[in-house]
Amino acid sequence: MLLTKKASSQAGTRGRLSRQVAGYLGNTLDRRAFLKRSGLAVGAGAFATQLPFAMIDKAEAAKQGGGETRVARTVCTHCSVGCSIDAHVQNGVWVRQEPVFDSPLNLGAHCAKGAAAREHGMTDHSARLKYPMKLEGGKWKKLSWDQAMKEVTDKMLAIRKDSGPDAVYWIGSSKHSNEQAYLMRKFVSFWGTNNCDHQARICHSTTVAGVANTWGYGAMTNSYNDMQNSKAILFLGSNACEAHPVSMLHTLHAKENGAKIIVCDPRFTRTAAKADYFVRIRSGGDVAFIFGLLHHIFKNGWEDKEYIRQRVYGMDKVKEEVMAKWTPDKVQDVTGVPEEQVYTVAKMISENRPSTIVWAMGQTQHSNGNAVVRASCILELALGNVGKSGGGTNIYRGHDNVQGATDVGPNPDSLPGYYGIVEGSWKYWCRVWGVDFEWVKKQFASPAMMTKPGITVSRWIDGVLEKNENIDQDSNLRAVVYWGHAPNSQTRGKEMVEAMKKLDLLVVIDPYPSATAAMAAMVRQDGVYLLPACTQYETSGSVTASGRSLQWRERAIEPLFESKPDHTLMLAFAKKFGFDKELAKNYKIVKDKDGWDEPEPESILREINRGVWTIGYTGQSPERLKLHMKNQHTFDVKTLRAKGGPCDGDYYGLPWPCYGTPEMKHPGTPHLYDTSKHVMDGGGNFRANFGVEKDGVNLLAEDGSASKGADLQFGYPEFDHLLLKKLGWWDDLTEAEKKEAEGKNWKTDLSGGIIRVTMKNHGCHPFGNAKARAVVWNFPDPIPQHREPLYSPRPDLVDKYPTHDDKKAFWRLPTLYKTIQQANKDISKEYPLIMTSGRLVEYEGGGEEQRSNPWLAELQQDMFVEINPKDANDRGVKAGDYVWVETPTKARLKVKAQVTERVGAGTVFLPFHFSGWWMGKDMLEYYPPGSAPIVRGEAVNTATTYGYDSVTMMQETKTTLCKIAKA
Amino acid sequence: MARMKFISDAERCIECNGCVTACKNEHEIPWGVNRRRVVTIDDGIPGERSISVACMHCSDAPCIAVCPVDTIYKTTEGIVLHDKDLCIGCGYCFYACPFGAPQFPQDGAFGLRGKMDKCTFCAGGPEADGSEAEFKKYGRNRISEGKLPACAEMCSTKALLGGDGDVIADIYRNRVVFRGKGSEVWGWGTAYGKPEKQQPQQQPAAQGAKS
Amino acid sequence: MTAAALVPLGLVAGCGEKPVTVYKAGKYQGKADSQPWDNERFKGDRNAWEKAIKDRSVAQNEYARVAHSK
Amino acid sequence: MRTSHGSFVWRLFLLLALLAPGLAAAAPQPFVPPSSPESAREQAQRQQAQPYNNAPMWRDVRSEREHQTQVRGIETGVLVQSGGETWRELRNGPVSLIGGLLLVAIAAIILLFHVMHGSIKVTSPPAGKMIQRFNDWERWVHWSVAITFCILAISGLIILFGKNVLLPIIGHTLFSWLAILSKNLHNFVGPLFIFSALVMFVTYVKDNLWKSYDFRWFKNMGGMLGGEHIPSGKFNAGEKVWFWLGLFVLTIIVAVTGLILDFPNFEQGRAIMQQANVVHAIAAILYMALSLGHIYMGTIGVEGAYDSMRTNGQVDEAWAKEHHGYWYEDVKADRTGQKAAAGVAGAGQVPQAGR
Repeated sequence: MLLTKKASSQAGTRGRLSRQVAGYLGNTLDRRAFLKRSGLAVGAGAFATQLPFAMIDKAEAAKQGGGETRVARTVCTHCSVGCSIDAHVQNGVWVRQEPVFDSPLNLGAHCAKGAAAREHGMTDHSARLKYPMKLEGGKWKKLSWDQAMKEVTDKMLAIRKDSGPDAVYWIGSSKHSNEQAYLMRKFVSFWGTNNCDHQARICHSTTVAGVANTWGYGAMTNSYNDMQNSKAILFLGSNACEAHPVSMLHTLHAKENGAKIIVCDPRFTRTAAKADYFVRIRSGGDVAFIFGLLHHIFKNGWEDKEYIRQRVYGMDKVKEEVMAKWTPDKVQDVTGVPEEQVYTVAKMISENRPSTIVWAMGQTQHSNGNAVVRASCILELALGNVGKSGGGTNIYRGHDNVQGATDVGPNPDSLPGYYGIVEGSWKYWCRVWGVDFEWVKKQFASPAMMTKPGITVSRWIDGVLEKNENIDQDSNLRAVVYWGHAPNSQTRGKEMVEAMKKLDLLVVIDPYPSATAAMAAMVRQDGVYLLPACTQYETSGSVTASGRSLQWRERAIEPLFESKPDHTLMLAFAKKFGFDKELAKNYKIVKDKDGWDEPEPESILREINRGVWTIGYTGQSPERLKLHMKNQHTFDVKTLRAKGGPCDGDYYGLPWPCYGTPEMKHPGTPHLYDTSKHVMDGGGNFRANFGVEKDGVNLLAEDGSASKGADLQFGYPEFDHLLLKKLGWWDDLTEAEKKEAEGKNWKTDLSGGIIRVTMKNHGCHPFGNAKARAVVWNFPDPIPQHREPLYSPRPDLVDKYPTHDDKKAFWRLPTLYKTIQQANKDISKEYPLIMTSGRLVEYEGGGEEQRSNPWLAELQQDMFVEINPKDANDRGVKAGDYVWVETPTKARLKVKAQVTERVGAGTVFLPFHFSGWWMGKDMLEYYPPGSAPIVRGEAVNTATTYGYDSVTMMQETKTTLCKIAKA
Repeated sequence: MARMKFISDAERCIECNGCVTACKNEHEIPWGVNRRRVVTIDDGIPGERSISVACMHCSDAPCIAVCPVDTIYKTTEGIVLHDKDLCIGCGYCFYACPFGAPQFPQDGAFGLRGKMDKCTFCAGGPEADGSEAEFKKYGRNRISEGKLPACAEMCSTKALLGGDGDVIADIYRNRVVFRGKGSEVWGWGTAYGKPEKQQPQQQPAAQGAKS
Repeated sequence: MTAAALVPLGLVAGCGEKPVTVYKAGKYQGKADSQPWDNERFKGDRNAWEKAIKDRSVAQNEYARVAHSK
Repeated sequence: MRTSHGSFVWRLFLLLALLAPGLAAAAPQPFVPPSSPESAREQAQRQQAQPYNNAPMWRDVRSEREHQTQVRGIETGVLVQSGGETWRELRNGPVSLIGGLLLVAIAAIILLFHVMHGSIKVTSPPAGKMIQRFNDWERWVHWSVAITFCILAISGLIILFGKNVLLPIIGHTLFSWLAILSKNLHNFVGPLFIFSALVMFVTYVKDNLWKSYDFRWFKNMGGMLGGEHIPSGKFNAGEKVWFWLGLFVLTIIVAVTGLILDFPNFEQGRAIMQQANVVHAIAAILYMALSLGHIYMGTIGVEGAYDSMRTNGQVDEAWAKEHHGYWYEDVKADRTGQKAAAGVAGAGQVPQAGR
């Protein structure tokens, strides 16, 4: 009995005794041993070496040091929702991650990726690139930064000397902050080429082009939060549950409050599982399906006739086409969707207005992607949903800053802010940059090359492989710089390794460059350089979410290992190339701990503020953005507007367009083209960007249609000095403004005076007030056309709906359409299954970063193919079997079969985040030591086929063909 | 008096596995051990629904009843915790738990499973709160910081609610009123087909069809 | 004899199920586990701790930040 | 020798009959897995007709079917495995209650019996001549089984009853120490026991084959009813029951179930472990109950019995004649292949304590 008393009263001795006992038995594990043993218990030796056991020690060492905890508010880097994260940092180590309930975008919520963000700050067993490396004699060798920079820049300058600046191809990144993306475009311009691009090309370039040409701006019209105001939400080509999980917080909230959710997809996605109505559609039949909806809408008179009269151009022509061509039987033939289902969807979105359409890469990645997205726009215009809260086209973008990088970043056909690359645009930007236009012109191979759109990232391999006489520049590409981009996200992987083999120089700048590195090492012995960049958690800057809200990321931790922020590296390169003074003329320079010069992100943003009038990146000063981050709790979740507090009246993140100077205090625009609000309250109307009339038809808005409170309650063109003078508003400008604005329009007036007077004094929209275009006459298909994919499973439909004719010099390259389609017309006999691809919730993009994160990698350990039980049984494939997926390129992927009704018979689905296997072989030996991700698998794009959009060169990944056999 | 509970809303859960990685992150759980998991019923076909499951901190916890060394206990907040120093690794809690919550770090030949590990509702264990020893054995103690489990706080669609049973039942009940369905609370009652003992207020008022 | 009869009785009492252990007054059997409010942050103020927990519970409710009428 | 052996056997059957319903209840509930697509379609249809009725889904949740999950491991796809509750109720209820009562009661009865009757004495005077009953090998085998059995029994009892019996007395720390020791001993000694028992079976089976006179022995329950001694072979019928029911049947049961529990690394699910555990516990308790009788009879219950397993395995001829008449004749006639030991000097009829 004594023992009981002792045990219960003397806690301290108990613990000691138990430890002795435990030691004696050898069965009690302390945590470290526990971690170790449990890791080994997994059995897979490959995983064991990757486990983050020792990371804990590092974090703990810091904890024991007991330093002050600093909380940095940063933004998740894994998708475009823009979830805030509070990083708790102690002694420079990111020790904890806390949810930010205050954020109106995510209210503390995270998906698997966001909840695992802290792993980025863990150093031991990290698969990051830790120091510069080069491939020498087939082996990876460590280099010093000095040596690496010298070798890389010397080689580049030599190539430039021999073959001109266009021989180097710069692939930027949609994971760069706005400042880095912007600086990248500037940097490439000073190098002297338009040969630069980034992820947006292969995710939403068709959207940006299609949507901008319909009504003005190439972006999501509303916001994730605005889903809460929708009465019906049509997901067509988006699997938000996996690609944008936190957006579903708002969507499911809307559903709870009566919104109808409709999902149309070749797969019964997880989003479909949450839908009220699901329609299975044949991949690639989107235009036909949307026009099928329109057929019922027009037939039943459900269209918003007054809205169309006032605000839409060309709907009559579309209606004619739809009624004649897209009768229910034809829709069913092309899409496989019976009339009754199409009718039901049409009725649901018509009766529950405002309704919205959501899309992502399901619509864009087709050879007629620009037509698909425009058909979606037309659908929303017909229903009168655009420019309304709860309506609009909600285009879910992929990477965390793909919207911002598109807006101000390295596009081959445009300078920051969609200013284009005509001479006037160059001159304008030289003025902003404070450099001599003539000097920039001299940097280019010729003035002609300065105004010629560059090669796109989807086609750089052809820039290398194509015969020189066929390409529209002097030299083939000889060097490629992968600056934050994965290789496995571009199609035709088999040809990519050929291109890599042929290059003189391949430079990869990335925290996780290993997929590119391994692919290159597989076919090369030398000439590959890897430079470690840090992640966005290790630097600061602004990032634009898909809903156009800008958020400021605080630096959570110092750059790990020897990595450097991308903008620091750009300046370092510029130094070697001799244009650092020009590049950093307007920036404050900060020395980092190693003595490198870092252009301060705030000052880069101020330069963006000073130049990007077109899309309203001018009001978002670093101070205003930081104020928003500090006062997130003052913003309403449904409207995104601050109630009281220091940001009173602002919309969260000053969603662009946030016009005028920061001092003008424009609140940002939560919903584009919304006439129910005053322009100074974020209201607007469609943009006058395509002239005032077309073939005698008025393109400006009809009388009575204008933003609330505008002095001009009718259509008007965009504002310039002449219009101001004509209207008698010129004298509203200050003297200083007059001086600057003379001879300028609202986009080029660096004083912002024209915008101020137009908006603040007269409530008018500086970009004019016009109609949206249902007919985009400058596109190959003015009215969107269904065109069969290049690799179609339906030879009969190829005859009825053929693709475009081949193009000779399109983004500097010959591009094939009909030739490919005709040559492969009957290929479906051999390759009968439609192959489509998409996202998994645990991974993002090329996936190297997430597959290196043990917390995420554990959840998706095998590359797989989803196959319908019928197709599986026909081939004798059982769940979990390895199968060979072979496409017409003869590339073969060895993947695990996931037999599921999720895909319909005749369609297979593969996720696109994997890499590290090459046609059945693990590429582990080609990875730089210690930087192979935990999970490796076949990259679907090793096998994807040829096919590019006829406007933007978007690759066709969503519809191709394959066959499957048991491995 | 707070009685800590989890509620997983199958109408909202989208199987994003955020709760799984939030748990890994907060407690630095090694590969192969998962205190929480998301299970999807009817995967890929109409009716698909997902549920996040971990230790449900049952009122009448079977694991406590069967533990041969009385290592599992219940705090005054209704959180089921255990003492790893006492645990003999017999696996009885694993047999008894309907949710598969207890985890063992070893493969178990000759019954050598190691010390049981499970969801602590982010409340640590019998060591000084927030201490190094507590973190190593049980993970972080958020409860003592006035915070709730990381999984629930970070749930992408707020499908997983964690906290004072009364408060989260209110949140849940409110939702059910708005959407008019999905009142079936996932938990002990679901496991045994009978309402949970001692927790009548756990069930929201708006009862739908409950099987 | 009496002892012989009592020992089995005592042993029989060990059969069956005992009620669940709820730790009392911050102690679980021999092992100290302080109450969650007995620390630096809450300084033993149970009400403050309960309020903190309640605030975090409510933070999980997005309805609290969205105005609705129904 | 007269009563005790027989009465134990009888009790054992009774107990088995008593526990049978419990065993049946431990078996898995029959369950019809819903064929997924159909049930889903049914659910979809139901959603149209009765939009708020999720009943099929929640029924599915309890189905113990493997659903989909990204977390790997045994049965991670099973959302709810409700067999644990049945197992808990059985283990903490009838198994430990009846089982505990049984063991205590039997121990008490033996004690009472011994107090009232004392040891069964050999009626005829010692012959003074010893014969070999068990050779070295047989004794080795017996004792390895016996010792491992005792370790398993004691450690098993600690695991099953210790929480309620020992823990309140010795406290958590010490008891945890003991329990860890018990668990590990149990888990490592178990396979040893199985091996020893196997060897023992092979070694002893020949002499435990049923003979016709064994049934006569049963008729008056080893002399208990008729008062007349029924001669038996090397082992009497009671000992054969112990051999077949204990060493054979119960060993197989505890061995199979024990191995299932001892090696959970073959992906066996929880249901089989729960069932195995209940069967293991019941069989082990019965085994222990039987063993109490055997140990009693082999030590203080029957005078002279213990000698046969002692140092040299020899017994007095008088004892042999009285208890195992046929065997004695066989030995005398040299039909056993066993030589009668040379006469040992001295009247060693009183078992010596300690060697």
